[in-house]
Amino acid sequence: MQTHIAKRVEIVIEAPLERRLTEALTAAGVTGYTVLPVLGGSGRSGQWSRDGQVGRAGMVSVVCLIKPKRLDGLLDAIFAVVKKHIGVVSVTDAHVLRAERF
Amino acid sequence: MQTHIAKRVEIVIEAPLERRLTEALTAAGVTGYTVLPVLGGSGRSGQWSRDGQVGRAGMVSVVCLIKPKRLDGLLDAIFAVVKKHIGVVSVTDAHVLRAERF
Amino acid sequence: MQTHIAKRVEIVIEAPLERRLTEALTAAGVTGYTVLPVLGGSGRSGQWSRDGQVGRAGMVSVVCLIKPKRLDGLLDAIFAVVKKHIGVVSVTDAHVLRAERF
Amino acid sequence: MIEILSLAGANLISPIILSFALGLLAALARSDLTIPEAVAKGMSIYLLFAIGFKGGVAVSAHGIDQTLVLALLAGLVLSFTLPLLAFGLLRVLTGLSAVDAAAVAAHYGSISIVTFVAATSVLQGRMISSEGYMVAVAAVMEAPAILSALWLVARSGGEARMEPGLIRELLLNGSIVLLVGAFFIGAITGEKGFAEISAFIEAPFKGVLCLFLLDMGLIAGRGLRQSRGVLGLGAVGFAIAMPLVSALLGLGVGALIGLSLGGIVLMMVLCASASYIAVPAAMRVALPEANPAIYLTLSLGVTFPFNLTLGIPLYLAIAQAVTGA
Amino acid sequence: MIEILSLAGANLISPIILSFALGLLAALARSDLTIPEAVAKGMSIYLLFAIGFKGGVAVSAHGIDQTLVLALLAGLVLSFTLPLLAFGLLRVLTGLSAVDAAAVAAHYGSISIVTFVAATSVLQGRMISSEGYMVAVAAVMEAPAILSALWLVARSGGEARMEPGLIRELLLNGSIVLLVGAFFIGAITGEKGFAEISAFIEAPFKGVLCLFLLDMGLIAGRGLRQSRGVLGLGAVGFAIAMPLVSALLGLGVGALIGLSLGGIVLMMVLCASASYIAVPAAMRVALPEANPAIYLTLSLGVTFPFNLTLGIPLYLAIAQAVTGA
Amino acid sequence: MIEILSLAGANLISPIILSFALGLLAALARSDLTIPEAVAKGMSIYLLFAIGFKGGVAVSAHGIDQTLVLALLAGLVLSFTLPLLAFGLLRVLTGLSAVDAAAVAAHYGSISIVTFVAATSVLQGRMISSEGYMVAVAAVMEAPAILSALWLVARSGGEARMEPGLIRELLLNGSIVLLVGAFFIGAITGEKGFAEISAFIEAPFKGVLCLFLLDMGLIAGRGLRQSRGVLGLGAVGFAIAMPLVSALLGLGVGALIGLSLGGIVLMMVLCASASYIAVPAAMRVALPEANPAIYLTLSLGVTFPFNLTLGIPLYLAIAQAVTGA
Ligand SMILES: Nc1ncnc2c1ncn2[C@@H]1O[C@H](COP(=O)(O)O)[C@@H](O)[C@H]1O
Ligand SMILES: Nc1ncnc2c1ncn2[C@@H]1O[C@H](COP(=O)(O)O)[C@@H](O)[C@H]1O
Ligand SMILES: Nc1ncnc2c1ncn2[C@@H]1O[C@H](COP(=O)(O)O)[C@@H](O)[C@H]1O
Ligand code: NA
Ligand code: NA
Ligand code: NA
Repeated sequence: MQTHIAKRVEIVIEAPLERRLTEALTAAGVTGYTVLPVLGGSGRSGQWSRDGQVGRAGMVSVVCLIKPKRLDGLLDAIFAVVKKHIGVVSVTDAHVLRAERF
Repeated sequence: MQTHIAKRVEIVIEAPLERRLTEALTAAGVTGYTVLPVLGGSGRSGQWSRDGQVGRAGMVSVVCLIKPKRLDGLLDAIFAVVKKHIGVVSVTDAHVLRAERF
Repeated sequence: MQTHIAKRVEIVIEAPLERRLTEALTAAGVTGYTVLPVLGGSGRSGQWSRDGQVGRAGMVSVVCLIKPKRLDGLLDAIFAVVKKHIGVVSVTDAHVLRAERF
Repeated sequence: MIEILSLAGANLISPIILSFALGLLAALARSDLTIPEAVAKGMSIYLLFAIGFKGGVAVSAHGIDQTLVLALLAGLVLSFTLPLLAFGLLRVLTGLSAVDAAAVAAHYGSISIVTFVAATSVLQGRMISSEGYMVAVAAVMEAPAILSALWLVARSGGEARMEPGLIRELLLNGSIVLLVGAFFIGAITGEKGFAEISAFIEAPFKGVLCLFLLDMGLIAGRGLRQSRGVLGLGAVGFAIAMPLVSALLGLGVGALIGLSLGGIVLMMVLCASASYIAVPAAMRVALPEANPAIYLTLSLGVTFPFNLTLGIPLYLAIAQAVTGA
Repeated sequence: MIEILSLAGANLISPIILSFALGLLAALARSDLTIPEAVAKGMSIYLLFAIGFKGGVAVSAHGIDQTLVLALLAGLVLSFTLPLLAFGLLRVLTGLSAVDAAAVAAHYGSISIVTFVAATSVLQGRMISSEGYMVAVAAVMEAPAILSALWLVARSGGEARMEPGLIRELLLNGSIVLLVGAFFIGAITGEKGFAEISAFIEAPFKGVLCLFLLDMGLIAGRGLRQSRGVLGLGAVGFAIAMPLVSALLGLGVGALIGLSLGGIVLMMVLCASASYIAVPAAMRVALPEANPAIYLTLSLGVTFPFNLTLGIPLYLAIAQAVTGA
Repeated sequence: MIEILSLAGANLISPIILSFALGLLAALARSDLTIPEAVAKGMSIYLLFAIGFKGGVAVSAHGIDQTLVLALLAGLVLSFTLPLLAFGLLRVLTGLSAVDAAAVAAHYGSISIVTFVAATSVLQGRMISSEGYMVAVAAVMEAPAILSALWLVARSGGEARMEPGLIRELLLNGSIVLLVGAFFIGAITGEKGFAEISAFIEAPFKGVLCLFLLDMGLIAGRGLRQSRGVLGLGAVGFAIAMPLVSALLGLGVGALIGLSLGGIVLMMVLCASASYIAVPAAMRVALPEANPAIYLTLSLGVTFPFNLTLGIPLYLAIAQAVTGA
């Protein structure tokens, strides 16, 4: 099966910022992303959990597969949103099927 | 700690196709997989969200750790299901504990 | 954008063990982790699904980004918890923004 | 005509319709109001269980009259044939491809249980009784239209994936199983069973329906916002003409087999309503090339609100005029 | 005998049992009907809160009679000792390893609160009153059996992880805290508190129980389907013999300490029922080598339906015969 | 004074307060009791819909009296100005940075709808009627305080992100839209609409409130446990002094514009209560540098329980003394 080199960018960010992040991704030319729920976690700002929360509490995980050459522009766009906020960004090398989609 | 080379395959696929995908994975000799929920996303077919949905709407993410030599057969099996459908497939190099499980 | 080498460790473990795992991670000096929900899956101990479950059934996925030099100690700590239990551990090479956080 | 309008007017200012409108407006205004998926599913489980159970209790009370078998049969035949009519109309009114037209046709041959529930609650408000087994007719009409649509595609030279698992999936679909199961529980336990759980089944029903329609409004509004420009005028015309034509067919069939006024109205509503839960999922499996934005927008964004607001009182008025009740 | 059967017959056609049967059948037929996890948890929170609160209100109304302490003590002792009995029976009837047998034994020493709730609703239907503090007895019986099981494993030379955190986890287990907490709220606020929230606590109770049992049926059915072949005849025999023997023990103890007819039946049901929520989670922590398919299938797939359908009316009939009520 | 205490005492042993206490204790004792997120959200949607709807029905019954506009205006002005007062107090009582103080101030200028709901249920228990449009005043008071807080930060030389999307987000916030929407549905459908869904809106209301407050207790307890040591005595003093001062302001304004006794109490409660849902999310967007542990602990961990237990009966007693009712 023919696969193509890609980058998998994963951003764990506060839920109230989700819309701003996905708008920034779209503005940076990303063709797609997937939002995953997060149950809880721990970091420098302490431990938290989604249990019983009513508001837009907690974090979400946004995963984005992109062509490698787009990575730098994308990271700049992400950083502009994440900079002042709680959140973690990681990048992994990946291969994808159907390169024409990215 | 002794780790072993493996491949991590991640398939974001429409929820109504989930059973067909996991059956194809099992038929392709996969020893295990994990299904993660997806809250929403965006792609060529537009933006969507799981909020308030009643039916089998939306997508799920299926993650599968396998021995590298199995990758090609697996991707063929996956592609047979995903081909005509909305969905994204990515592969990452990984290491696993307890190789005898894969 | 400046990125830094890191390891992404992903542990799929039984939900009743979650607290013990995250305590072990913290004891091993991890600065943060993220817990993701899991809908279902399949492995040597059969197929399962979270649907309709009332108790602490099923599994969760714990993701942990760390400095590479910490990996060995961390895997030992994880293995001490996972050893006798149902669960899968995988490690991927990654890059992160804001290295001072890890 | 004036009567119909005043009937429609009274219907329009019920909490149920206004809740739907609230959801629609909130979504169009891009409010972040949402109902969690689990809560929406919980409400739909409640509604299906309650409506099925009440239907069963009614059957146990009034006995099975001879039209039961006729009604089930009529439902089956209508669900098989309405897609052919829809397909023809679509080919005339719109430029949709055969696959897209067939997928839309499947939705209009099947039914919307929420529209059915809303209609029963309008009937109840007007003290018009109906045959309890109409929920069984609803269950029977869910799946057949899908097979007709696949046949339409195959006939047009398209590829429809009719794999072995699909039929079982359609018949054992969660909402059918729950509706039919609750119907049998109601039929078996009868008035005694009803007395035991009526405080759960009956009292909060309309309130839950309000919140559920709020959610439907939110989803419909989101869909409309995202699919702006997908649909031409022909398609929108179809989404209003088709329920009217189908309702008349339902009227004829219902009168023919001797249903009561309430039963006729419910038959009209089943014919006129379009699925947006079971059929879309089946289409993703069997006709993945069909564009979901088209069939979802038509059934949930146009036909559903039309039936809810104008359709139901209109069908009731027509049925009253025709049956002379 | 005929009386028992007719009692069982009447019990079998209640909406509650039929809802369970519907879930079981749907799962065995591989329908995709499911209840969302959050909804199932929400219903169990509701049921625990309601049953605990009502027990507390009953205690506040009738005062604490002198048997309260005795009943709590009896529950404690029974929960500690029933696992030993179960372990012995299992070693005779089955070829299970010591670890698997101990894990199963822990489940049968503990209790199933849903079986308890179903029994209270059967008693209520027959106008038989019972001691309100039986819910406190239920709470007391949840955890001790786990310690007995760990002791059995240690005695058999096995490794049981009795870490410091475990006891606290068992005692502060969510369902125990909720049940006991609601009991105290009911006892403190009494009839006045009950009047305030009875429309929530009382009226929809049976209906929610139906949907909850539908879910239990779905889970039990899924479990049975997946564990086909795991269990021998001996194990299945145990899962029916053990509740009968335990119920008789409960009968003796209940009569001895002077419980009312209703109280005796509930004590029998507590003894006869097996845990499938708190204990399985504890076993995964403390006895990970034990096979979950075995203990879940026995407790949820065999003993739970047995108690729900035949067990409860049987225990009631026996208690009536013995107490002469 | 004795009257106030006995009033407070009676309030303290209601199921509602005790449910909150149960949650608090369970969380502090590190029980694993939790309410699923979807269930908590479902309950809050129910409560908002019910309280809004009932307010609207009350307005439709009694008509719009001339104080409606005054009350809305007063709410607006209070929500804009209370943060200035809070900011001043915080700078005197605590060593918080300008950004942290402004963030806290935003919470105290806004309102807690659950405290409002609890107060209406206390009033109802004492047969004290109130203006139905007070829920509209509550809606009006949610957002303005945020703008004042951002202005405070900007004035202190800090950076507050006042991006275009924020205002729309605040005004179309889900809970505001639901509350106001349900209010209009109630006002339009009136007594007739209320009759249709009162079994859902009214009967189970207090019971749902109990479970919701159980959840609030769990969250508050978790927060308190995790933020031990974050807050000094000055901050805690603020969290009790501020509601008292605000309540007096509300009393004055309410009396001035001619609200009824019930209306005055609700105005006091709106002023005294602090947001912990809408404002925290807005702060994460607009003032990310502010520490959430501070504002959440103060509003949810200190002020919310204070108002719920002592505050509401105190405000009621004061209002009764002042108005001579
Ligand atoms: N090293 C890490 N690995 C994985 N997730 C992390 C890590 N650090 C932080 N997180 C996630 O990001 C959230 C916020 O982190 P922080 O800003 O450090 O408080 C945490 O609650 C975790 O969900
Ligand atoms: N580049 C991408 N990165 C991550 N997820 C994607 C990407 N493209 C598509 N997806 C996911 O796959 C779904 C369907 O994609 P599509 O077929 O392009 O509409 C989207 O809704 C996303 O959840
Ligand atoms: N190869 C695999 N890839 C991904 N997830 C797996 C794999 N094997 C097991 N799992 C997950 O781990 C759980 C327990 O696995 P097991 O211990 O093999 O039964 C499964 O239910 C899956 O959720
Ligand atoms: Na139809
Ligand atoms: Na037992
Ligand atoms: Na305030």
